[in-house]
Amino acid sequence: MTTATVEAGAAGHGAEPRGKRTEDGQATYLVAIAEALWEEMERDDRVYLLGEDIGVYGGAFKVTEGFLDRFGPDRVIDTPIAEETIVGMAVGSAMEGFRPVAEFQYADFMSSGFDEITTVLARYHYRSGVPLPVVLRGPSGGGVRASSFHSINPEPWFAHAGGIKVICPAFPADAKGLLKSAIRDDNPVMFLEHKWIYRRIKEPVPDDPDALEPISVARVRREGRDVSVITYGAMVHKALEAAEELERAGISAEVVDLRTVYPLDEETVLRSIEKTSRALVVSESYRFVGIGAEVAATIAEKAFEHLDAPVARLSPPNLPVPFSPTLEDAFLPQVADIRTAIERLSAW
Amino acid sequence: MTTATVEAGAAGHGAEPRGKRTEDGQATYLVAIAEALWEEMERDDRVYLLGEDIGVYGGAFKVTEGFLDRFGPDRVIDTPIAEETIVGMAVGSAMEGFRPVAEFQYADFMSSGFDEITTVLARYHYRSGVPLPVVLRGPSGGGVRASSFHSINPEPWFAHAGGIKVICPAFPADAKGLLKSAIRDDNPVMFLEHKWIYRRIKEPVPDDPDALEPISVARVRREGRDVSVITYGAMVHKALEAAEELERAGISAEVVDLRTVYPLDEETVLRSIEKTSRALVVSESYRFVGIGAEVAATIAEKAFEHLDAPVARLSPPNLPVPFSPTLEDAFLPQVADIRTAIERLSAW
Amino acid sequence: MATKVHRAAKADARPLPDERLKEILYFLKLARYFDERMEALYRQGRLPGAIYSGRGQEGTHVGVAYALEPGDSLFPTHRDLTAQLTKGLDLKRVMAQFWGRIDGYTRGRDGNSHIGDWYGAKTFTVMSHLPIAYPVAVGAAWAYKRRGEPHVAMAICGDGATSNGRWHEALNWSAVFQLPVVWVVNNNQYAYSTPNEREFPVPTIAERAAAYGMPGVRVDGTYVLEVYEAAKEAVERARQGGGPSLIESVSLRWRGHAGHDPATYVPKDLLERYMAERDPVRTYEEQLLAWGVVTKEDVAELQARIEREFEEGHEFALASPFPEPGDVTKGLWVEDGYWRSEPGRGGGTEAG
Amino acid sequence: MATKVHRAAKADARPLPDERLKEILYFLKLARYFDERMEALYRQGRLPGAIYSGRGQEGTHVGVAYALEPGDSLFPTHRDLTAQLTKGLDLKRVMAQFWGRIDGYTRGRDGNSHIGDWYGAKTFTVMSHLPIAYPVAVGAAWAYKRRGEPHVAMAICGDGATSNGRWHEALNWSAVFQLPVVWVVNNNQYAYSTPNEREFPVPTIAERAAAYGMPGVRVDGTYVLEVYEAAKEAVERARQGGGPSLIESVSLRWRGHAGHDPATYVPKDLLERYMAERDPVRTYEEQLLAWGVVTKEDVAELQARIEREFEEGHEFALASPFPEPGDVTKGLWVEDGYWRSEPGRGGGTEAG
Ligand SMILES: Cc1ncc(C[n+]2csc(CCOP(=O)(O)OP(=O)(O)O)c2C)c(N)n1
Ligand SMILES: Cc1ncc(C[n+]2csc(CCOP(=O)(O)OP(=O)(O)O)c2C)c(N)n1
Ligand SMILES: [Mg+2]
Ligand SMILES: [Mg+2]
Repeated sequence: MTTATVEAGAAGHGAEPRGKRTEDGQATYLVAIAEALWEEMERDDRVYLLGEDIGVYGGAFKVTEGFLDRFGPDRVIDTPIAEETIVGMAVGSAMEGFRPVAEFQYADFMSSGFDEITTVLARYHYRSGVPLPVVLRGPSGGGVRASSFHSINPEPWFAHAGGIKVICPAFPADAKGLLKSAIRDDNPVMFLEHKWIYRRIKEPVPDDPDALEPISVARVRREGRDVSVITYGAMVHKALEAAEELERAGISAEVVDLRTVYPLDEETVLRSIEKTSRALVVSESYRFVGIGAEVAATIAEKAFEHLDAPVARLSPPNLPVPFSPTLEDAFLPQVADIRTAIERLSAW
Repeated sequence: MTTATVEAGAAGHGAEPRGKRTEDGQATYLVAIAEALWEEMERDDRVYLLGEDIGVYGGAFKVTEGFLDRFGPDRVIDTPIAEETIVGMAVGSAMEGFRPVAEFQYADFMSSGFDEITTVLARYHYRSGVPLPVVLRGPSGGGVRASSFHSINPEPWFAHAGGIKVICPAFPADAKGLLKSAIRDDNPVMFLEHKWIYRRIKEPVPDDPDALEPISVARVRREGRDVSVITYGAMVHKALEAAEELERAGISAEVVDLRTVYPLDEETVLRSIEKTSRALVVSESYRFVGIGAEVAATIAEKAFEHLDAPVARLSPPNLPVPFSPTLEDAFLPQVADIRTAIERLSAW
Repeated sequence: MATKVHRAAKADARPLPDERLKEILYFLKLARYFDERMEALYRQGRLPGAIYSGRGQEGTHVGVAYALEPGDSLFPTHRDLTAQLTKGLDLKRVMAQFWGRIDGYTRGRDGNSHIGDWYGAKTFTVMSHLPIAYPVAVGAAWAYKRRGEPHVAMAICGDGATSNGRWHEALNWSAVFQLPVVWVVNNNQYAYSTPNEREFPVPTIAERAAAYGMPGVRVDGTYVLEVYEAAKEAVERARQGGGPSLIESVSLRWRGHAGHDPATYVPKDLLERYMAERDPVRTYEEQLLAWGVVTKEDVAELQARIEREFEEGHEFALASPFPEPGDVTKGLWVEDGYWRSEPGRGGGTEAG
Repeated sequence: MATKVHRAAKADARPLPDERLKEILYFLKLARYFDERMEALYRQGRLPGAIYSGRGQEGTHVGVAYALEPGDSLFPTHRDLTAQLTKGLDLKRVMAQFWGRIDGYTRGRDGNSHIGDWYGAKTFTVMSHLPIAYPVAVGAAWAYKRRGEPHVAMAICGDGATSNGRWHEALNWSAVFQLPVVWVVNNNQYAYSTPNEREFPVPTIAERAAAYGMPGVRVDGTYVLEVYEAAKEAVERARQGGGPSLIESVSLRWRGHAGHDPATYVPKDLLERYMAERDPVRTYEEQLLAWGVVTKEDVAELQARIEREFEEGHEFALASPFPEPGDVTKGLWVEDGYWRSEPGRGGGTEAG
């Protein structure tokens, strides 16, 4: 249960993910996630990993590369293709005191474990008092031309289930700090990584193995006066880009990164609306009964007196994420769409 | 493909559900549903039923009592306890031209068929152009002291999936007309019956086997001037009761029964808000990312200029439906809660 | 039905000391009495919620659960309350659960046999979805193996539940990882109204063990000692590192699926034959009498004790308050402390 | 690996007329060439999306699909494009699909082998979730039986997919209802990086057929005629009302799970042995040459035809427009008429 000494140089088998940082010490989102897993496994030997192809292969996205050599097959478990039982295994071992972190090869395949997730994992503690410190993680999201079965944003389904905290980080440092918090949390947590961000975004991340980010705390990523853009995940990056562009045009947009979608940090959201009086909610999850709907409804109910314009929503339609670039681009909210929506709101 | 002659008297094996109407010809919600199934099976021999214990036993709630004798085991199929395959069987046979109606013993067990529902049924037509005229039906909802696993309102999960129409009728005539429309629809339809309503509510229902109710059309159940209550399912009855009580107190509440929750009839909802300028959204599905969130967000975005008060929401918290009467009553929105919320809105 | 002849009966061997044989009789008779009385209360409208009778299957339930040690865990279904009682549930709290009271194991959050006691009797709080606890048992068994602890997980489900995909996943996984788990199928010949031949296409479930490379055995669930011996063997094999096993225990569901179901789909003569010839409680009682393990007086005493315990439980349940309505959202998150604190006892009335 | 000796080879029997034997060679060689060329384009960054190579498994794919009649339906996975081509997919439209164009079978809505052609070749449009088409095949097979039509459904999945609950549900159900369906497992010895012994605890998948009371056979997937004969037997049995069968066809996945995977977890000597001794395309070609069914010239001609078809397909794909962005929501509901109308061909560019 001690923290491993940092090994310099490129990470290989059994070497720390920190070795995969850039030369100036920055970590991609993917490496930050690997660091969080590694450090928590060093810290607490109740933590173990399970999932398809995470051991010998190091995971479809190589998040757990090198883990098998360092932690051995008792703590890095390659499983059969049986998602219901991946979840059941996590639950049963958590009941016996372990702290499992299960990887879904893609978040899309969480639907294959849906019953154990929503019927057992989400409801067991309320009915029995037995804590289930289980983390389910996996790559979600689109924008990488991976079509319907490798692009889903399942957060609305699981945020609705109740009893599972749902985290969707947008930045490496958040991903690291939030995943560590998730693993230390005594409740079930779903940790949805975004595959479009994995290798695209990098930044410095904390070295202190006890540096945590709090769950259910949103963060204002960019201060602004005219319009609040409430969003999370990959859309944070699109929103920031749109806000930059609009700054030059004299429109000041605030960008709030929810980070955790359930339970929601209503306070930070509402405080932003109090300031700007205008809200644009952007989500990559489908529009109808999506996270955006919840955020918009919350603002409409609780910040009504502050609103100078309708609460606008920007989300994809509820249909399978299409493959063709022309279709996927039309499907996902783009920087230009966000810009237009902000302009429209600020002109209200 | 002819309509059967109505047999008078009590329904028994092989006898029409119409025989179960009351002496003055009214039908309970349950009987209305049975009539719809029966008439559509008489009309179109591509229609068949499958589900657990629906044949010999007539279904857990006896909706299909007598069907096996009339239509035979080729069209009333008792299945193994394998929900994924119940859905798969429906899909495969629909691809071959059948029009399956699958019963889930409780809507709770739709989560056990979740993957085939949301991955195959919801997405297949968009990707392939092959229509899937499949109806999935089952008893949903609480208020009957049946606790967590026999009380769920799964409509938000499936309305979010895209590609499946989701119907939640509140009255016998609607149930009959909408189920018939669902069976004739070329798209997948989820038809969520409410078990609290099954034997509680009765009314005259049409005899004409071609009397249909349109999908995606809401209905103003009660005209009012001061506040619009937008709701569906069992909550319609609670809302009507609250509205009656408030009438005496001089507050005029309009009650809009959505009937179909996806795709939503936004027009009827918005028209009502234009009239009353105040909206209370009541749902029995959980609050967070529930149907209520979507309706509230839609109103907030599209009727902003008409609103004189915040869009209020009343829904249960996202947690397992509890068994104890004290807990279940605290969990579900009650008539008194609706009354209070309307009063608060009308005083805004 | 081709179950084997009672092994124990044939041999006239007593696999356990007399005191333990007597304890088994206690559980069998308790189960039967509880089941009958609760049904009566249900019919009188004095018991809320649902009941899932285990009558006729007491041999299966007591037999498998009695083979477990306190450190072993049990993952049952709605039908298996008798197994949970055998594993150590407190009748008082069980009854408080049925009446939705705060002293029930779920503090009123769930009802009837959707019960469990992880920190005491080490049983999983039952969920309806079939057989949803099978994959969970995999995780508990894995934990024992990983830690080198001499514990075993046992999961029970019905004949119908074997048609479900989870059943296959759990058996397969447990065999790939050679986990200490015993898979029990309570074959009571019906899944609600659905008979065996509409659920699976082979004569027995036990033979399916071969598909998972594990031992499988079919036993007569109406003879508790045969069940016990098979379970014991499987449990000890698992405990010694011998991996998973499958036990199919065959009896007949005497009552309907739940309290409302008259079960007219069960052939009358089949039911009568079972009730007359294969009553797991009566035949075992007769056996113990024949063996001289108990006297008629002992049996009468046992029965009196059981009736007393039932009355005490009933009184306890009715005296226990309903949960406080204001607590409805508590206990969802660990950090709210609800499950670590004494429950609020202000209560409320059913009328609300 | 204990597959049997080639039955057909042993007997030197030709189970089909020469023209059909030659057609099989065409499909084998087409599959191989397509696979190699597409991989090259992928590596050059000239092919978008993913590729799932079927190389080394052509004997399985061609063998099972060739046993089907046009009215039979096929429910494949991501790995089984060769089987779909054999069942009749148009190479041009397949390639348009890979490039996301409007002329792909999914009109750009899905990519690569997530393809199907229900109204033409009668194949199910592939979905990723494993093995999600198995339960759907049940429904199609039921439809044939119900209508008394002489059709058969065939579903394919991988060795790893057999660990999933759906696999069990579908086999079980098909046997309870005695449906005309053939369950094929393409055992290419790996599920992504996971070898057979981590997916199932028995030596073969074929032996699991016993758990469903259906015939099960394990064949050498590197010898197309052995596969074909076994598939033909199962298909005809199903067609005659003999119910479902299970076929395990064993070969080796020569390439990585997908284009990005170097598959270093596959033992080098295993791979080399398969490539050297058990190349399903080369060995079959040699056999036909030995039998005198084809000459070297015929083979060269065949190869030239395939290369020409590939080029034509490639050109066709690149010339096909992208779907119109404005059509993105169309085709969800039947009533919008999208799938009954000609697709809009205004297109758009990748840059959007
Ligand atoms: C996944 C799932 N589908 C449907 C049900 C509804 N249901 C409850 S019990 C039951 C029959 C169970 O039969 P069996 O497995 O033989 O157990 P038994 O009740 O006979 O002990 C059914 C269908 C359920 N609980 N779970
Ligand atoms: C339910 C589900 N879980 C995970 C995946 C991710 N995945 C795609 S292919 C694959 C391996 C499949 O192995 P196998 O069944 O042997 O088929 P093969 O690819 O070897 O043909 C996995 C795990 C999936 N598609 N579906
Ligand atoms: Mg049973
Ligand atoms: Mg494979």
